[in-house]
Amino acid sequence: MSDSEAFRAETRVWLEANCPLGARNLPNAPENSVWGGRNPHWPSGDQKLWLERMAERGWTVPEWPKEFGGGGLDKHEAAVLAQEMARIGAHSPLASLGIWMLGPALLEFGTDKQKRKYLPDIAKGKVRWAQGYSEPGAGSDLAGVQTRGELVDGKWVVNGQKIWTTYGDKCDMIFALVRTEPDVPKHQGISFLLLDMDQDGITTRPIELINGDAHFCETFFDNAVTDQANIVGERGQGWTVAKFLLGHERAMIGQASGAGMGKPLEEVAKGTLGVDGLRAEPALRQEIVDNLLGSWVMQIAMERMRDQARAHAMNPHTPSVLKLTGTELNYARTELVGALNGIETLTMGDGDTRRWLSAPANCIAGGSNEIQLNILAKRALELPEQK
Amino acid sequence: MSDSEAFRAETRVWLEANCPLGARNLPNAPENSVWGGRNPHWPSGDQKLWLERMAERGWTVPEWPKEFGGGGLDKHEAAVLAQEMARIGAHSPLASLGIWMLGPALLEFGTDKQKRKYLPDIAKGKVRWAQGYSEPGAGSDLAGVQTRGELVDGKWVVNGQKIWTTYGDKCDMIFALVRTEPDVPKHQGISFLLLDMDQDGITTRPIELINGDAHFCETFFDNAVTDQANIVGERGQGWTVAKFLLGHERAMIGQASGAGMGKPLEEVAKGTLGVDGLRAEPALRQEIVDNLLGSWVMQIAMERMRDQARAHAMNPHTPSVLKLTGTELNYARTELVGALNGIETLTMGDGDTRRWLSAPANCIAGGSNEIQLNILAKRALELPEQK
Amino acid sequence: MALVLNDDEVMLADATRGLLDRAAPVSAFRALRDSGDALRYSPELLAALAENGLVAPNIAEEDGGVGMGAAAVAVIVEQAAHNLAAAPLISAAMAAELIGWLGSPGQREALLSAIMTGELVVACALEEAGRHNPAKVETSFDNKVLTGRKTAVIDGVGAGRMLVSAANSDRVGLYLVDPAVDGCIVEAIAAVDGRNLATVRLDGAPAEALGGDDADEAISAAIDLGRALLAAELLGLADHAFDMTVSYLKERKQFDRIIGTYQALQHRAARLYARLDLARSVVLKALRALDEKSDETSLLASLAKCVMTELARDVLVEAVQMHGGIGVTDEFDLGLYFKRVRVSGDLLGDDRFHAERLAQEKWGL
Amino acid sequence: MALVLNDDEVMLADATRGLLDRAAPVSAFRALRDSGDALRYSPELLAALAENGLVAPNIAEEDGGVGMGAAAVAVIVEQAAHNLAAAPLISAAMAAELIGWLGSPGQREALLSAIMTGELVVACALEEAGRHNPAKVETSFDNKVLTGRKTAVIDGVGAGRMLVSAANSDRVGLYLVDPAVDGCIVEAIAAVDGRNLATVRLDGAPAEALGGDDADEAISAAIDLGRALLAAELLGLADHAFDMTVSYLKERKQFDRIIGTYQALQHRAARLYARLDLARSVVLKALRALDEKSDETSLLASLAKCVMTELARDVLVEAVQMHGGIGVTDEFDLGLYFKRVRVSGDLLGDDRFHAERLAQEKWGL
Repeated sequence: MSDSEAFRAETRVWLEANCPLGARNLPNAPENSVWGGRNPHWPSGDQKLWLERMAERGWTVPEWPKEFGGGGLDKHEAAVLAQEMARIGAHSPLASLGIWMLGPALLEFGTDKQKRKYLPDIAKGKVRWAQGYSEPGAGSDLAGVQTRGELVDGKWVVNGQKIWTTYGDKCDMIFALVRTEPDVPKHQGISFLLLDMDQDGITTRPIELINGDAHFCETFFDNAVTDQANIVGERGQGWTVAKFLLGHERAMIGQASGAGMGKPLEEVAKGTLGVDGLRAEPALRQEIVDNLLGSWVMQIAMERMRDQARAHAMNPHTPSVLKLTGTELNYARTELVGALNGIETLTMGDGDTRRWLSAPANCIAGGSNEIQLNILAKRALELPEQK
Repeated sequence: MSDSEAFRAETRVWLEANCPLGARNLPNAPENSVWGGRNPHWPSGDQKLWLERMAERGWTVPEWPKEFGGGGLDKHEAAVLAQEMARIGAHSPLASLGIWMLGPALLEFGTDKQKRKYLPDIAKGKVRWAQGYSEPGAGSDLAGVQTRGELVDGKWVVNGQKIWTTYGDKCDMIFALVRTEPDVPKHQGISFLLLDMDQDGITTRPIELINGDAHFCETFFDNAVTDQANIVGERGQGWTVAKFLLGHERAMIGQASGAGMGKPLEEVAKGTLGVDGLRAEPALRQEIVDNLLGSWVMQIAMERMRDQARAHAMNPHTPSVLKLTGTELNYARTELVGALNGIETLTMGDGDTRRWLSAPANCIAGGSNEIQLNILAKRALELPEQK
Repeated sequence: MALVLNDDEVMLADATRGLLDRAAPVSAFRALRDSGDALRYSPELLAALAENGLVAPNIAEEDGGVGMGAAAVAVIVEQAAHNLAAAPLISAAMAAELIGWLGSPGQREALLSAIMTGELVVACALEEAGRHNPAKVETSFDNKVLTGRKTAVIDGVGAGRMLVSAANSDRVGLYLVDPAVDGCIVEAIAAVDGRNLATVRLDGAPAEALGGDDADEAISAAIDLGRALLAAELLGLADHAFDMTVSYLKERKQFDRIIGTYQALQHRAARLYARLDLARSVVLKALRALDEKSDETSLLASLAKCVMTELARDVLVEAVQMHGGIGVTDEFDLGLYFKRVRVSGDLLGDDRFHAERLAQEKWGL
Repeated sequence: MALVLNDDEVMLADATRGLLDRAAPVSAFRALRDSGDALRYSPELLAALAENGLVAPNIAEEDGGVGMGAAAVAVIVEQAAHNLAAAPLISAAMAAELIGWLGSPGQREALLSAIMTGELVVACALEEAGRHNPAKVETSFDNKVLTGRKTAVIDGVGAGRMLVSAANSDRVGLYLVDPAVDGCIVEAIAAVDGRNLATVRLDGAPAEALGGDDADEAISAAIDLGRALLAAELLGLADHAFDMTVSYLKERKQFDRIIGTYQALQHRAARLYARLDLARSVVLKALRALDEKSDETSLLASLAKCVMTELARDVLVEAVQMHGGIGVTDEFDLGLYFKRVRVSGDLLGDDRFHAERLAQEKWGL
């Protein structure tokens, strides 16, 4: 038995024994996500147990080093773990911007002290992180950060406002882009700071979206403070960290959109109009087929991206391609699901309808699709900019 | 009986008596066009007779004044004439850039002497005119005219080169944009000159296109001369005349593309795959349906444009809309016809295939579709330009 | 008639717009939506519109109406769409069409002037499938009672009367029912766009016939009218959202530039302008055909609904995208149009439904 | 295997490209086209390719071949597409597949090495409809002769042998015919793209069977291979035209600006880049599936052909449009690619054909 086969066998046994039934085969829906944090909400006792057991093994972040709370697995082992989890329908133990965004940034740019301080709590789901990038009115011009940070007596004092802070009202800490050097060109004067949200200087206000959600917040900084040491990367080098993370975010949104939520489109079609009913509506059927074709292509492209990553031969522009394509396909899919479900489900109480109303935001967030096209034109095609 | 009814009755009788059978119900194909000129080619004796009889009545240009060889009809009578011609399938007696392009310009901007000199020969098909606008390398930047004209001893002496001169090698005269004032801003230094092509100073070279046609020429001016009087509009005001004509050309290309050539698409579909065969190919069928929908919309929009013109309530941007939409629909239609006809007809000898290969040029000529979009953005939407 | 608005129509549009801007700004719709009011339209607004002759002006003069045509109704509906004015205009016009066509003198007298004055809302219950399918009529009329289930009934909640299509032996008739009777249960569909929409369960509800037992032609005509009016509504919605977007493009700065200077956005906006210009002809053509009773009326109504459903959807998707983050927030008005366009688009058949109808009936494919 | 070219494949691509750039620049194809040569490919080029082991490298080692897979053939075909290299590569690979699968030891020995050395061109006559329809097999094999008509036969003109699918009772078999015999008339289709394409009339042409009387599976496999190879060809063509266009955008000035600075063109180019990036995965996935004999091979080959046909068409339309007038002149090379993409796209099923196949067979719709 090879090492890999041994690892698979062992993992299978452990998962079977440790993944509670209540953490298996759950729909991929917001209400089933475990976000952890200082005041955690547990969808079920089984899911709490599942997080604790996985965190114990470091398997919430299988590829992070063990010393920082990770599983210390290599890429191949991590893939095996993912396959084995999928096999028994194990739910993701922990949803976390700490895992998806801050963690990779700390691993790349953080000091050893920062890693020890923050990564284990992320891995265990003990601290829930928010992202403070966008500002009101700035939109796509992320680097036009106006929130100011001044160093006063060994502490950063921060004033300003962020927007689109995901679950800002439920998070414990925030990583934020802050302008610390006002007198240099805009990309060079930004620092990447970490702040505790449990202080008077930080308040949040939820923004209601057209889909009825209020997951996003405005976050106000009014003389908020954090220790001088809570800066990731050098002073004024925050844009480098931000760009690194934007790449991650882009690929994430693209893949999540590409993979889709809810029932597969062909199943929705069969369950509503049925095959014969759909054939009586060829125009609708064709749009469905085109969407399925697009999704299959996305799925294959994601497979290739993983293969390329393994071969250290990534096309650096593929994340933009997936973000652009995945979000547009996702919007079209949600719209088609609505057309199939019929008018009685076009209510705010319907999950498919809410997914449809959420979909446009994905084409805007994480660098709007126009920004992705600009990036592809400039970096992949090297087309000149107008002077 | 109203005047209009009387005119219709009278016209019907005259057409029945005078339109030879050989000038009726001809396919709308290049080989059936009568272009006239000093060395005319007659597709048939009947078509020659038909032109002579129509020209005699001024009905090659029904709305031009009688004194310039026109029919002196009002818009309403002209519409009745067109309807009655369509009723018996009468072919257009004369195809002519003189009628479509130069004539309207002379009627608007020409001197009385110019009108008397040139319009009657256009109306009778005695002189065939070419258009000298584009220059090699200038592309969409029509106003970047490099061809120079100098006034020497009461004559314009012209040097330079034009391109895309339709049937340049078969024309008798040319109307051309020429830079006569080199030292002023580019739109202000252009004059609109008329030159006889039967002189040593003008030579032409056909350009072969991907559809196998060589209707377009390069036209070389090497000390070509024309009388000082052969300028339309003021010296340096040629761009005003050109813009007026571009509007005409745009609407013409759009309508011609929208109306299409060859058999209606639904007939091609029925004649090739048949209704059942087409239903077995829903993706192809859907593209055909979409194209038919677009064509029907175009047809209604053209009807409205005529109604608006009658009510003096034209949307000045509609020609750009029709040009853009008509040429794209036409390309898609020709492509679909090819898909229906099957691979054995994908030869240069096939009319449908040649139409497909001609279609991309329509999206480029007469102001490329990008130029139309720029025009709509700037003039219809008044979006700002980057400083 | 020519495909140009005539002077009367232009005046009607201006008058309607003037009234609505005073009496029904978008903020009024938003307040009504947030109030959770079950009726979802404003009786005061309905009364004000009626007072100005703007409710069901298609009622014939011999029935005491204004005797204007479909085009006039559409002018009003289009203006109302700009403001998301909450009033039962389309249902009134459709009901007037059905009653005018099929009603006995007594029925016409009892119903039409009450519709016109806004005292009575009559809803048309013609649909049975969640996804539009006019061929489906399984509700039956037997022994003078109706049994079945209707859906997507516009302005069904709180309606004073309902016109219900139902099968009587092998024919389809139209039946007038009072929703207050036993055996008629009206339930609201909480449509995302805040429109009054209902399902109706008929469980032996007593009803009287309008006309004989073959109402197919009148029902088709009313559906044609409804489709053309919804197309006009979609045109108003799309125009409004497009104008908002073009204004935004002229104001909003990103990277120190007015975003309207970005050529990619310019071309996308220009393409929408082109499609709106073309679509306007199509909507007017359908309305003229309705008023002239042309042979192609029904196909043209389908064309108008087809073109406008697709176009309005595309306009709103582009509008939201070009607005960026603000476009997906509830406090910004654009989202209201986004949702309304969706429901108006799906009512009486979306673009896909009509494209296929035309494929078969216009082109024989 | 991973969806990344391995080192061998990269080397094969480089070697092929090197050979073709020397031996078969686009100008060579143009000269051949203008010469009116009936064969439409160059025997010298075929010989040169064969000498380098680049013709039908999918012939198995036990048959004396190189024993490489579909992916290797596709690497060569894709490179050939860049140069419009005039050589019968796809027909050779398809014939090799059929003969390797069905042929007796004697047939394999007689045919395969001759194909590999370029001495013998064997065309596959599997189509009977002008628009691809693999289900149509009306040609019959009866009393040892073939009767029927085949079309869209790639490299049929001048072929030394032909493999013809034909019905024998209610089964489909594959038959080897010598086009020189009486009763076999090969006529050129003067395809716009200058490709060797033919119709074949069979009027009692004597033929011998390859394998038994049920060749369905082998024919399907050969068609899958052909589709994947045509997808690779289309990828090469589209890449080439796209690169030409991006270069042109960087050079060409209009209104005193490099046109590549216009954002509308930038975004259109970027969208094509994105689609090409995605499509590349799909083509490779189909080839890997062929080589791994995956259950989804046939559907993946359809997906690749579907995606590449539509994309290559769109790339070429955009390429011509962005080039402006020069793009529609015959002397500029772009038109050659425009025409080639059309014919490659239609052979063995265009995007519409394959989309419907997948709708039914992949998703059960």
